[in-house]
Amino acid sequence: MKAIKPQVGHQVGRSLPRLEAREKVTGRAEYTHLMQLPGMLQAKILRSTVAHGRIKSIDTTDAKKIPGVFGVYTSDDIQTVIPDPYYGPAFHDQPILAIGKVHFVGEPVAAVLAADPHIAEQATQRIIAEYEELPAIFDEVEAAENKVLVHEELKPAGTFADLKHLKGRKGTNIALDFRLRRGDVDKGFASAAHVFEHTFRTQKVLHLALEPYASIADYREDGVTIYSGAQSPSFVRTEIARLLSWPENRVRVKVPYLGGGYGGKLYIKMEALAVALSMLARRPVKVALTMEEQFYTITKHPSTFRIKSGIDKDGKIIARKCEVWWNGGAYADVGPRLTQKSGFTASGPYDIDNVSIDSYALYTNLTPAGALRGFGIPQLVWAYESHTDMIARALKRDPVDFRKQNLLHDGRPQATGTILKNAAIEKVLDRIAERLNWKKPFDRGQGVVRRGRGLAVALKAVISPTTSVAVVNIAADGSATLYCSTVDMGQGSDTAMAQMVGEVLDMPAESVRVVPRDTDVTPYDMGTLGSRSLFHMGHAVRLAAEEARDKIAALRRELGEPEGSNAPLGDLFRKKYGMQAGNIVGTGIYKPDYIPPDSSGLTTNATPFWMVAGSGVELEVDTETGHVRITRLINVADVGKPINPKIVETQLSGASLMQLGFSMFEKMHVDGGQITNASLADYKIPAIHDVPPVMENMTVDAVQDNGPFGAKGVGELATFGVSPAIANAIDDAIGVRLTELPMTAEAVLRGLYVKNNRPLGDD
Amino acid sequence: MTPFDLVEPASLKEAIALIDPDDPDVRPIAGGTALMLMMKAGVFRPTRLVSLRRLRNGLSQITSTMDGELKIGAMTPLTAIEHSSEVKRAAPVIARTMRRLANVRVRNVATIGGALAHADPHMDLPPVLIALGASVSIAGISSERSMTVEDLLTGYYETALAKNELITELRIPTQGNSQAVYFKVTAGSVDDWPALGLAAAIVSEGDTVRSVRLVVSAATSKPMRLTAAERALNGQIANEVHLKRVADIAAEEADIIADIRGSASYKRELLRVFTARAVRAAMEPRGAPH
Amino acid sequence: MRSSARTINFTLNGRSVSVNVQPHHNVVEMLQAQFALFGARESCGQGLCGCCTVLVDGRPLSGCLYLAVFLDGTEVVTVESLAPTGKLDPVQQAFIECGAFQCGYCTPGFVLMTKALLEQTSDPDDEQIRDHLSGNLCRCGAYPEIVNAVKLAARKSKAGSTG
Amino acid sequence: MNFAGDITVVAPRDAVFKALSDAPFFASCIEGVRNLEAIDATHFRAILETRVAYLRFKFKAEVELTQLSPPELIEAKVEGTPFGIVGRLTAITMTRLSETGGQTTIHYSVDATITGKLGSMGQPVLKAKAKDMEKHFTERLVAAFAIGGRGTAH
Repeated sequence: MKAIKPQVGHQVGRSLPRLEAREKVTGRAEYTHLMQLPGMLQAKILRSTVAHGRIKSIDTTDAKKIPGVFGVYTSDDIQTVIPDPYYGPAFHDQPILAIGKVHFVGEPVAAVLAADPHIAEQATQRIIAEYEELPAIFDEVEAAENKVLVHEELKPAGTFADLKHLKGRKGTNIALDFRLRRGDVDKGFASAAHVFEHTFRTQKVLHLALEPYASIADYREDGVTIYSGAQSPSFVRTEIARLLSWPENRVRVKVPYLGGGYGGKLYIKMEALAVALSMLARRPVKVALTMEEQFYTITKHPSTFRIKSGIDKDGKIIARKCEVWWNGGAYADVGPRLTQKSGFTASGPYDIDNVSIDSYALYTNLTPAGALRGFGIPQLVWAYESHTDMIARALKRDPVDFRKQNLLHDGRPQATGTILKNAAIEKVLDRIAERLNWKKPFDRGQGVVRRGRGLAVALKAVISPTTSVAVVNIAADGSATLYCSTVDMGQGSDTAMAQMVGEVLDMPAESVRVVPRDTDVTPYDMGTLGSRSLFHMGHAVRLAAEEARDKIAALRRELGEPEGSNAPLGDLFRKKYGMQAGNIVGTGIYKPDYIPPDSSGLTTNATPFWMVAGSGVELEVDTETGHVRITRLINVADVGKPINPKIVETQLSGASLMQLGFSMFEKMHVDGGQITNASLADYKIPAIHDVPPVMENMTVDAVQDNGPFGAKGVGELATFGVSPAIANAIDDAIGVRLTELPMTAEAVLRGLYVKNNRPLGDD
Repeated sequence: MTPFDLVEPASLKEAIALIDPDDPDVRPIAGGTALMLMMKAGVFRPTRLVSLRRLRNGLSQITSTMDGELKIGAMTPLTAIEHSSEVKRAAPVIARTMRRLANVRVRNVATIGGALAHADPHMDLPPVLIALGASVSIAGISSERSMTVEDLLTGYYETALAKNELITELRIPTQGNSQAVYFKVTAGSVDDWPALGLAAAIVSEGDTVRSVRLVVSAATSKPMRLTAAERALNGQIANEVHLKRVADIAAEEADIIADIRGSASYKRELLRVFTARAVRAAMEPRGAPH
Repeated sequence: MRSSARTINFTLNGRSVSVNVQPHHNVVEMLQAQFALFGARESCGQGLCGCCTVLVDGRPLSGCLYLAVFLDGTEVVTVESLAPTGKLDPVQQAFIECGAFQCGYCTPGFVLMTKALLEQTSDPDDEQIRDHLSGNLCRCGAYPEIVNAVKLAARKSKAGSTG
Repeated sequence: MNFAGDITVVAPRDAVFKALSDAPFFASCIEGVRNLEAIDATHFRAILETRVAYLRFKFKAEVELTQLSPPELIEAKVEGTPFGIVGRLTAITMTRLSETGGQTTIHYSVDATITGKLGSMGQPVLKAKAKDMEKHFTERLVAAFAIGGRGTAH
């Protein structure tokens, strides 16, 4: 055999278009919401009309009489097939359909099945549910007072290795409180030259994926197949198996492409209901929500953050106290984990000797809250980077210089005690300042329109400990197939993973087949979340590909190929098996080290890698109307070495635009527990006219030493700094400080009027 | 949506006859965008819809008369109005307003008659049409009548139309030296429903206002003339001092409703600011951008 | 309930078709149920997001807000028709080259809207592009890349038609 | 949704209190209330039907007088269920009376919540409608006392 293989070149670092691009532009990419199975029934859900109440009765008689209705089901029916139908990643607290009580407006109470969704929908309107209303609680700070209890008893799930200590508590709304004590914060304040305290709030906002939640279950005696728009297929499998008391191998979860996820489609959402209904109906059942119903499924956490800092006479931050209340809504979902993990970095990217952090996950009678692109970090950065700027301004310090004086650097311990490594915080800050021409004078304007600029930087610890498994299979013709359960929901993971396989096996990434997620086929992965996939699954994929590569090398040796031979793989297989036959399979498993925090919240290994990013903003404020026009948005991130620079850039751009919506106008309005703007007519997300005319998205020159090919995660990064950068720029322009999101034109104008001593009326 | 019957009459007479004035579950449907939303939300469950589609041919012309009056058939899609050279010539403010009205797909389907009959106070065209002094022709079972757009719109979704009356034509009088502007003021996303709509049509000589129409929408339960402000402005020199007074009067007289897009006090401030801006813009020398 | 199904005839992606529809079914439901065409999909259900865009007589409209019976006698184009022989349309090609989508759910709508824009205006400027696409939503936020893609598509279409 | 306001009528406080705590009279001042039915002295049932253009909203309502403190305070709780659509209307109304110089001022406040589809999408129009109903209520109330003869109504 002679070496004829052409040079392929590096696959990592290529700006390759997405592998599935063609499917998407032709409208042929598969999404659960659009899938049909033969004999499939459609489910429509009756939802609670009270925020907190006892269910007195549910009368399904009339609904059942409607021609075309297959069945009407309540929790009584569900419990005939799943006796203990409570699910959830951190607490097993969420019933498939409400049992005994309802805990928020919009909670599923009953379900109707029909072949025709119009008929199912019509039938839900004929179910009569009666409730005895109980007092409800909506605000997270009030919830912490425990005057109204959302749940009589709290039931931890024990899913996460790092949350094993969670205990059920009676008599409180606190699902988890994370506590961190470093140094002596009181002493710090006592010796400080200046002490500043501010409180910041964030609002309830929605993922609003354009493909609403959808799951299909096809139950058979020997097992159940679930098709779902899910970000964590392996978790769905485990959780459904637990609910059914089945071995995992009887539960198959298939996940096509996702029409957006952003954290909403994590863990378990509609899957359990679809499975239960399919078991009851003995037919395939689809639960596909409408846009409105997404408002009753999962949201981002509203939060209140009280932050206090002590500064010494030289401008050094010597103490910081953080108290954060997370409004988790009626069911815990992943709120406790978010509370803990984000708690690690609540004091920001600063080198502070004395830190105290208290972070509380609270139940309220609202739509449950979970992960949303940043896992709590955007809420924290909103507070600490606004606070940092306020301090700098109060001390008449340049905001960049003040930050630089206090920044954490590699080699120094972060609040948890973990030593910072490969965290290019200063590079990111410097780059933003450079792009903003920070040192140069800035024209703030004179007339009605004033101009301002601002920036913010942030740090995040990635969620740990988590596991990823991958398999690379080389067919007898030498082509490679990758099996992994990372879900491509638009972030381009299939493409990036294929690039890594191509890099190791020296083949074009486009030639690598990435198998759609299917738990019968693709191995375990903790979930596609928290920017973890590129690092964790990336390592697993790399290891799998390397194992395959090593086996190929061994085969070459076995076949007596000369050292350095580059004979085509197909030739090797033919030589070995006498025909085109056989496989080479490489597997990779990756789980980074992690040391859980002690009772003071301290650990020497909080995270396998640090995530660093920031934003810079220039804007104009109409001082007569409060309208803010962002004229320039700069996002800079440390992603290590980008695997696919083009996709990295679009991820940064997209994440920042999403956060722009959360910053400027997105808000779920709640009245008496009812979301009053549960549609795209009244809940606006950024559209094309909201895009700043100038956007710059860039990475700094960096390497993640322990990352696959020097890379680390990207997906959430550009959400971090956007909100405080805007608030800081508004302050820069007009001297008005906003402490609550969203920063609507009205909020800005109200701030101006307060400043001018003629506050606007309340009507 | 629940099932319903659909009839497609071929003549106006037939259509009107098919609409039972005593049955609220029978409605005419033109482009249907607004009605579809009501049906999908489940707040309207018709038994029968009377489609006006087959009336298109006779009712979708845009013409102008010798004296400059513009006539637009009720079934004319908004897109046709947007791109009509007649409209651009006679009332350029309409074409400008269209650019940010709903979206291209809605404008392709929604008809001018249907839009007016829908009477959502957030819509952009009604305040503009009122400022232009437009009126509509209305056909009933045995008679026709005419009414100003101002009188047509009586409340949130409410019109002066009887159940079995249909708008057949929109008429916009010649604008002469009048210059009109419309400000769609959104409070969040640029492409939201407005928190405030403000239309102004002004005939001016230098700094002096000869005649003016000011119309507020979106912040009120229906588009309304700001008559006190108009009176204060008519015949006056619109200098900054006087404009401020007029703006205060406008803010005082409008009955403003708070909603998720803004408090009443904020919208009142917007009205104050945009009254002045609209007057200034409508008095700019011809050809100035708006 | 006096719902009466009826037969409508129209041209779908260049072929004459005849189909039985219920008056309360919208265009998206009809295309999915009767023709297994899923490129137009309902998302917001209110004509605001553009995921359900179809071209009727050359003009884009929201399939989720348009009664299927109204298609009688029209010419309907869905995204599936743009690459009839497998060769991508210049618009589709431009979207890929510019990275103008992430999750892809809104993409067929943007592609068809772009197609309609370029039919009308062969060389749109940024403002025309933004105005035309202001009623299409992309939650992944690929708008800057979409604007680039429209411009590239315009160049590609021109090159295609002149050369 | 919150509404509050004052209505002044030319009548002594006792008479106004008596009138307002009389359910049939009170109901007659609200547009669209019919089939009022007394379950007992403090509980009532009624149908509330209101229209916005071609849209009809019909509720089955139950009213409970939760506090009657003559001649000053009336507190009532209303729970309504719409027909044909999933939802719920809850309202707490508080009415306080004060008298000055032969005139009685009625200070009212209503804290209403609408849930379900009407609550998620119909708030703007229902709010506008409620404002209309508020005006109408005021007019009727003032009129009832202006003609001075309502004492004979029952």
